[in-house]
Amino acid sequence: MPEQITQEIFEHLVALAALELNPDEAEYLRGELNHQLAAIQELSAIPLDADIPASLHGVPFPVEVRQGLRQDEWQPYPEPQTILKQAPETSDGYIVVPDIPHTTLE
Amino acid sequence: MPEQITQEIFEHLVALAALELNPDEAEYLRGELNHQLAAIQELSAIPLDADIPASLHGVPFPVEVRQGLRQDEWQPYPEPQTILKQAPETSDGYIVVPDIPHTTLE
Amino acid sequence: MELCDLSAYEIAQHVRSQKATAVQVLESCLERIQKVDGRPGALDAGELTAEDRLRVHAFITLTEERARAQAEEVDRKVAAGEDPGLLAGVPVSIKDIFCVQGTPSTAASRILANFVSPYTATSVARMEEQGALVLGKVNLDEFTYGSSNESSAFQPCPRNPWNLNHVVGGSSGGSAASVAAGEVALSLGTDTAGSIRQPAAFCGVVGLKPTYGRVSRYGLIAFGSSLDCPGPMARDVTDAAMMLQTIAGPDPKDATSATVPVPDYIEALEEGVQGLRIGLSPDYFRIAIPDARTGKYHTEPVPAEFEQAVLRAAQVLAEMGAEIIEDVPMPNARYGIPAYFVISRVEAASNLHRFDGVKYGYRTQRTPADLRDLYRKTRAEGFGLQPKLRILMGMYVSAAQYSEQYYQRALRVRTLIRRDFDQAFDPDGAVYVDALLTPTTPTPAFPLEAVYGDSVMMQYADQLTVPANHAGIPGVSLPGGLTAEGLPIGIQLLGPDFREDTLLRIGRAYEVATQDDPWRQEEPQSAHL
Amino acid sequence: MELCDLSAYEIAQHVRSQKATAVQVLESCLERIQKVDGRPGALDAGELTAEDRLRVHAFITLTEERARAQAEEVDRKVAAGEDPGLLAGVPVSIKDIFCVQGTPSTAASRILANFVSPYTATSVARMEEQGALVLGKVNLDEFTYGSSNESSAFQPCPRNPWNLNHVVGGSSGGSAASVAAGEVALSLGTDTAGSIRQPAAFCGVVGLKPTYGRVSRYGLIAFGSSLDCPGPMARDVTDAAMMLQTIAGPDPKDATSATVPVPDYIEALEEGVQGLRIGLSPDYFRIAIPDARTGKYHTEPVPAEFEQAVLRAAQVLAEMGAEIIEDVPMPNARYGIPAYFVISRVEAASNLHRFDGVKYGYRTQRTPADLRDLYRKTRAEGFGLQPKLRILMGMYVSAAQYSEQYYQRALRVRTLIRRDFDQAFDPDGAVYVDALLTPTTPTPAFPLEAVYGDSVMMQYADQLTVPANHAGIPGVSLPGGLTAEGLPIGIQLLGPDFREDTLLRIGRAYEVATQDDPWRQEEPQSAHL
Repeated sequence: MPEQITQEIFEHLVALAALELNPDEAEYLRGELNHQLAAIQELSAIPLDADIPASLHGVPFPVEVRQGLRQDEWQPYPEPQTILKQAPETSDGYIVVPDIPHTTLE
Repeated sequence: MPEQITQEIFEHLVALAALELNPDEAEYLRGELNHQLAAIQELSAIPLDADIPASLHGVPFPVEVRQGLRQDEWQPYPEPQTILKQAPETSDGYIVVPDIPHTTLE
Repeated sequence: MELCDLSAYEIAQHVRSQKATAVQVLESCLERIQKVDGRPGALDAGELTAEDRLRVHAFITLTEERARAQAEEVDRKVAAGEDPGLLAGVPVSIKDIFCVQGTPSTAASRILANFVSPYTATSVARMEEQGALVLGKVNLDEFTYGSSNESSAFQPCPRNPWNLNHVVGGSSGGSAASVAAGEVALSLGTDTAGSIRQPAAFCGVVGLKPTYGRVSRYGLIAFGSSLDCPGPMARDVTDAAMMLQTIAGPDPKDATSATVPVPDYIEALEEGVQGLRIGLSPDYFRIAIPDARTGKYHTEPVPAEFEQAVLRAAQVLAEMGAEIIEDVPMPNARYGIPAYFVISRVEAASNLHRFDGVKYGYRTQRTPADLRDLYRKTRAEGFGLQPKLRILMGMYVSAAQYSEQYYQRALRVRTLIRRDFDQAFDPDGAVYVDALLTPTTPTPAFPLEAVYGDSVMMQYADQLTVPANHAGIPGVSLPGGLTAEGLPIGIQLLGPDFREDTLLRIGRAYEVATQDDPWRQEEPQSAHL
Repeated sequence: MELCDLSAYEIAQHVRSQKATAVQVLESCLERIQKVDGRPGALDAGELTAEDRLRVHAFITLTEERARAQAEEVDRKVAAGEDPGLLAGVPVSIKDIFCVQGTPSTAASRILANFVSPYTATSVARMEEQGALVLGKVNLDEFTYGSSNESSAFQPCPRNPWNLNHVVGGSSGGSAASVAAGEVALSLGTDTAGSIRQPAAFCGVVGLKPTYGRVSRYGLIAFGSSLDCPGPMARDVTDAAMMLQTIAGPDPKDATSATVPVPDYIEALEEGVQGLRIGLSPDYFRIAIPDARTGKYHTEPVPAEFEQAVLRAAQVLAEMGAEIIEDVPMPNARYGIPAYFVISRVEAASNLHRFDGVKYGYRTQRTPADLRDLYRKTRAEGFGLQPKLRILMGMYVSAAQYSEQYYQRALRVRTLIRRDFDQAFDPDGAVYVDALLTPTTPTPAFPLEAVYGDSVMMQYADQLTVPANHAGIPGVSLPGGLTAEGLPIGIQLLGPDFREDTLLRIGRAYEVATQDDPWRQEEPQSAHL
């Protein structure tokens, strides 16, 4: 079974995933990814008629058992501080983050 | 590593040892015997000068630390019944066994 | 027998009839926890000690004060002649993937270790409204990603009450362990591929995965949004029914919760199985296992002890009047794991993008160069290996150039898996059954460390449970015996959408018929501590 | 701390000064046994239960009445102002390979299961004369043939008090476990290839193999008559010294017991190590392991944790004034196991011929054709696999046509092994040392079932201990730390003939210097039951 996830693809994935990995983690994870891809090769061998649709979930969800969407209404939250105080860093009710990478328009 | 203890040698050993083995036991024991013989092949490779004697035990046992042998004297045992009653079968103070294989002399 | 060993049904009766107070029940449970649970799961817990190896370690957070206030309120209501609720005085634990206001809600991950939820999950709120005492949050695989609880960032991880050297299963492992060890009568778990049923089987308790949409997911930290189901774990079927009664039904806060009416599960329990058609499928008596490196599959029968436990259950049910239908074809069941490897990872990767060190949870202590670097460092430090693996896998199989080959294809395979059930449960179909009877798992609880690290073999622990998640149908795992080594065997019932009542009724009949079986008299190892 | 956790030295002081009665000590021990020991080893014991896996199972036979009568006699003597003896009120266990009058003396074999000894071994009698309370007979490998206790015909076999899922070592495994778990203060073991020192190391206690001839073998059921040594197992060096003091010295009933005077071991204990020369040998920091099938050897270093424990001990002793001599050559140590495979099997086969179903012990219940058939059937049913294996091997390697190649050669290799020690301990030699300091074992206690069945690998557990048996010299294993997993590490001291006093003195100095080490504060897992 050839490796499907090469070092190059792997590094690209890690960047997209917003992760940083140490070498041990990277080796284990790339190994397991290839291992898992080997295990799912079976999918491509399953005979699928062209008319088999995709199921986003298993249970049919007809309109009669749906609640319908709520009205898009503003509701006050009684204690915004309990939410805000979960943030690692705040200032005057604003959440603080480091510089956002940006390009200044000429 | 060839098997040193063949089925034939093994059966001879079992008879000498006054044992009977079921097939599972026999297979395990013959396997382990060959395994152990492989592990002791090293002995034959140990360089041994001709003047190296055999040691029947490790500690020298010079006459000055020996007790000497006891006198060969008859001593009465106070409760011979406690010994005799360990025997699986007795009769009138004699230990009973099945027929002893024998050849009647002409 | 101590109060904590009574069933939820008995406890509620005792409390309501003032044979015991809710506070006494609470004290009994706290004493049991004190005796068998050992130190709670924690970050950076150091080496396992000799004592650690002899404890169950179900809990991450004990919420004794919350439970005590509730117990006093229940006792007050009883004294005042008010209705104390269906679960009056019943001690419960909550898998730490649910938010409970004012308590740490960690998902067993470093990235949420400091998160104190500002709101309560609907299912927890409903239990508390009915008088349940929430004793605390119990351990799980990190973000539910595992089948053994070993991946939790909070160590020591739970140990199986039946053999403290074996895993509890997962991901609802702390739930199963806390119920099996008599620390609580009920626990709220979640099932995405078998995460309620597999640990229930491993720990010898009842675990019910409801139909998708039967129980609100509001307040559940999401893993696979199209698969996740909250559900009850209990020591018997009646207790599971009582708990489902409490948590089932539509919730305005979860648009995917269905408005299907909730029947009276308890009333239906004793109706027996006369006339029910119960199916056995050869496709659930064998498992396909991939070779570690080539990906080639070989097929193995489930262990003889497991097959015998299921066949014995079938015989017992037949003697009670059920009709046993053999050879129900479920040819697509074996695709459950490969399809799950794709679908669940895509959903997991999507759900995990929200954890970034900005709004809540862990933030790196190193100084980041910029916001993107903050994300990377925070996620690198905050996530364990299993979330990282799922993020990477999910991104790969849903990438534009691979999506057709993997994700789209897996969703179509899901349709095949669903069709197997639709055909089996179709009253006008060739083989109509009311329920399928199967083993829950292909093995008993494995020894700790025996499988951990091999993400493929770990996933295969879910092979017999995951089809129900793809299909959305309900399933229940029941204790079905003990192996020669004394480890629990689980048997599973699968049924049509929203027919949890049928499964519970069959389960109850099986319980009644086997109540004198010698294995039912055995106690878990934790009872000997 | 309970009475049963006190040292033998403290107990004897308490009893003599009437701070506690011997009966109180006995009660404390019985309570501990009740709590941690579980069901005693028995024939045909059935499957292990969940509870069994949480118990130590050191004992085969409890002799509570014998111990109670003795305790009352000790208390009477104390009250009457008579000398109650050196071991007044000290609870002891006896490896069930010693005969004790009126008690089952089984050798952990079916073939002796019903044997009630009509006489008492000299070492046991000497301990009782000094006021010891014999609480019972403890488990071992069948006829002492093993290094794990798993081969006992009396199951459940003992489980390691430090980790109940690991072996106790062997063959004096019940002895080590009973001392480590605080069931008794002292135990009488035997050492043929390491059978005192290896389980002592595995269970974190002190185990002393005396010089061959130092302690009478009268009443010991023989294994390897040129190798067997009875000796003490204890929780500290002082206790081991007290016990050796009691049992050492010539015995008219054992012609091989030497008339060398017995020094005052206790007095010498606190003399320190100033000026002593203590050797380290590279040949004891590596082990040779044969490939399972080819017999080819490869050499491996002992685990780093073991090397570090020994080097730390050397450093501690150097700081106390000992001189550490590195690179003591012991080139023939590695031949210890192959030579032992031959010598011990020849002696074992010879010693086992007496068990025949005629005079005592088991006799087949089947009807034999004749006397020879009685022997065969009795031995086939009465012996377990390990005795059978040793009989067959012993007969093979001593057969006329192979004897030169195997047995005679092994006896000459033994001479080489002895010469290594003679040279190391020669005051006029190139490297003169008073003692060698080594690891006791090449691994910590292995998990139950991990090695059992592989008779070669099991034998290699004795690689670092067996040279002393070939040479006849004394050796002691001391607790020297815990692995990261919490399993005990043993360090070994080897010395010249009859210089147990030197070994005990070094051991005591090491104890004093390390008494505040964190690992010394750890309790075994059994303390948490």
